[in-house]
Amino acid sequence: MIIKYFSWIKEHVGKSEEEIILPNHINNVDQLINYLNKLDKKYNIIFEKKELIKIAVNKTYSSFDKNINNSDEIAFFPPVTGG
Amino acid sequence: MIIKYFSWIKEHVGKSEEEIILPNHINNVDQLINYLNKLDKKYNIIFEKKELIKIAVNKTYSSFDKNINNSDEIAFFPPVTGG
Amino acid sequence: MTPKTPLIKIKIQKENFDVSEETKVLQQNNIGAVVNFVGVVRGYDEKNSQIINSMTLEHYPGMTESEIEKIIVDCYNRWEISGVTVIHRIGNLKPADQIVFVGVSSKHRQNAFDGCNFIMDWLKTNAPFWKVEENNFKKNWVCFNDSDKKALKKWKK
Amino acid sequence: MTPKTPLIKIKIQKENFDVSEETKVLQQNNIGAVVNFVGVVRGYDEKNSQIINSMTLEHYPGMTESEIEKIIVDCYNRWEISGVTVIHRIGNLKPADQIVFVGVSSKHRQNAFDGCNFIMDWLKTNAPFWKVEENNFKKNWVCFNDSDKKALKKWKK
Repeated sequence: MIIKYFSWIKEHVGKSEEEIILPNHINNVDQLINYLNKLDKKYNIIFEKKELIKIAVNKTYSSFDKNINNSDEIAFFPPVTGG
Repeated sequence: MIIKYFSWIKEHVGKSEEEIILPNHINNVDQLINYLNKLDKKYNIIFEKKELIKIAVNKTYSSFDKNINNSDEIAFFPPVTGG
Repeated sequence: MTPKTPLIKIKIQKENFDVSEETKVLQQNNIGAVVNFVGVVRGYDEKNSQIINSMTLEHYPGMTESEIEKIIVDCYNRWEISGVTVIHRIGNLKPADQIVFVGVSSKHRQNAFDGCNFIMDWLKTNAPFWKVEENNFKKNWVCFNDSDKKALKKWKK
Repeated sequence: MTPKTPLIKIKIQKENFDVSEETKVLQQNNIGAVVNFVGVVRGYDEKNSQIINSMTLEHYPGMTESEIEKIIVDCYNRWEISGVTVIHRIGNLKPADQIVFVGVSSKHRQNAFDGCNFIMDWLKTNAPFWKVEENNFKKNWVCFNDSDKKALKKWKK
């Protein structure tokens, strides 16, 4: 699974993209976030206030309960500020 | 008094502008129209349906009861179609 | 940061205009948003199902400029805007020619949208221009469009 | 006379754009009205009272284009319009640089105004771009603007 990060989230994680092998017991975005939180504490500050985070699964806005699998591309980013 | 005509009104009158000496007893636009109607029947078709005519006195939209004098510039034209 | 003396430019001209150049004039104050309206001569009169070869625009010099200025002042009184440009062409124009430019700049994009929309609606109904459309067979003075009068209703306070 | 296949142009690019050229593209169908929005980089952050020397824009390639396309399709479903162009710049930009262009053409000017306004509002809230503002002392990721979210309310059906 490819995970992408943008804006200040990218700076906190220290990279714009990483690839992980999604464990079998992880079925949705919420579970992925819990998994990452346990993996490394650098993720904690990002997911501390989940309401400030936007999620895309395969380049489409998604919710925290969205089902995912290892072939999906997940992105975490703050609210957008274009235009 | 200078009287200006625009668009199809100009074509009916046969000129874009004319100068007249305003008789003393004529005090407003309505009276001017009556005066012109008697002067020459070419004006009749223009003023037949007054509601289709717009008036400007000294380059400002005005009503039929607007007071006028010989030093004013009057214009008669159809509704505008710019833009 | 909006200047107290707004940028106002009003031009009635035969010449074409350059939308990029006019946009730059409106960006002079480093203002965030510019909204432009550009009107183009159509090649077909749908109401009368007729091809248009060309059109000629006449106006009332002096009154045109003062009416447009009144509209712009009204616009400034309604919204916080920093610049307005109105360019209207006169004379003979062909289909696809640009005919009118209205540009409004503001810190706030909604003000720029509203101001530009407002000026266009009032320009259509108040600025003394008249169009005659020409094809091979006849010329036809364009009639007042009732939908333009209805468009004004949205600006009633 | 509106073509069934509308003109859609979406560009995410580092290069500047030319408003005149883009207006011409939107006039291709001899359509009567074109409304353009041009966003410009400001030189001052009023909220934090800070000078801005430059800003850098990043985006999510692939998602950006598909989100903008969704917005444009929604726009076509709401109004009779004949062409839409969206150009958004990325990379490093300086104050007074053009940052975004949204142009909409239509037979009816109100549709062009509404369509352009609608696309800008949704672009601000849905297209995955992020800005970081830089001056001599620090860099500052721009926060989501609550007024942009409020702006969407006017499009609720």
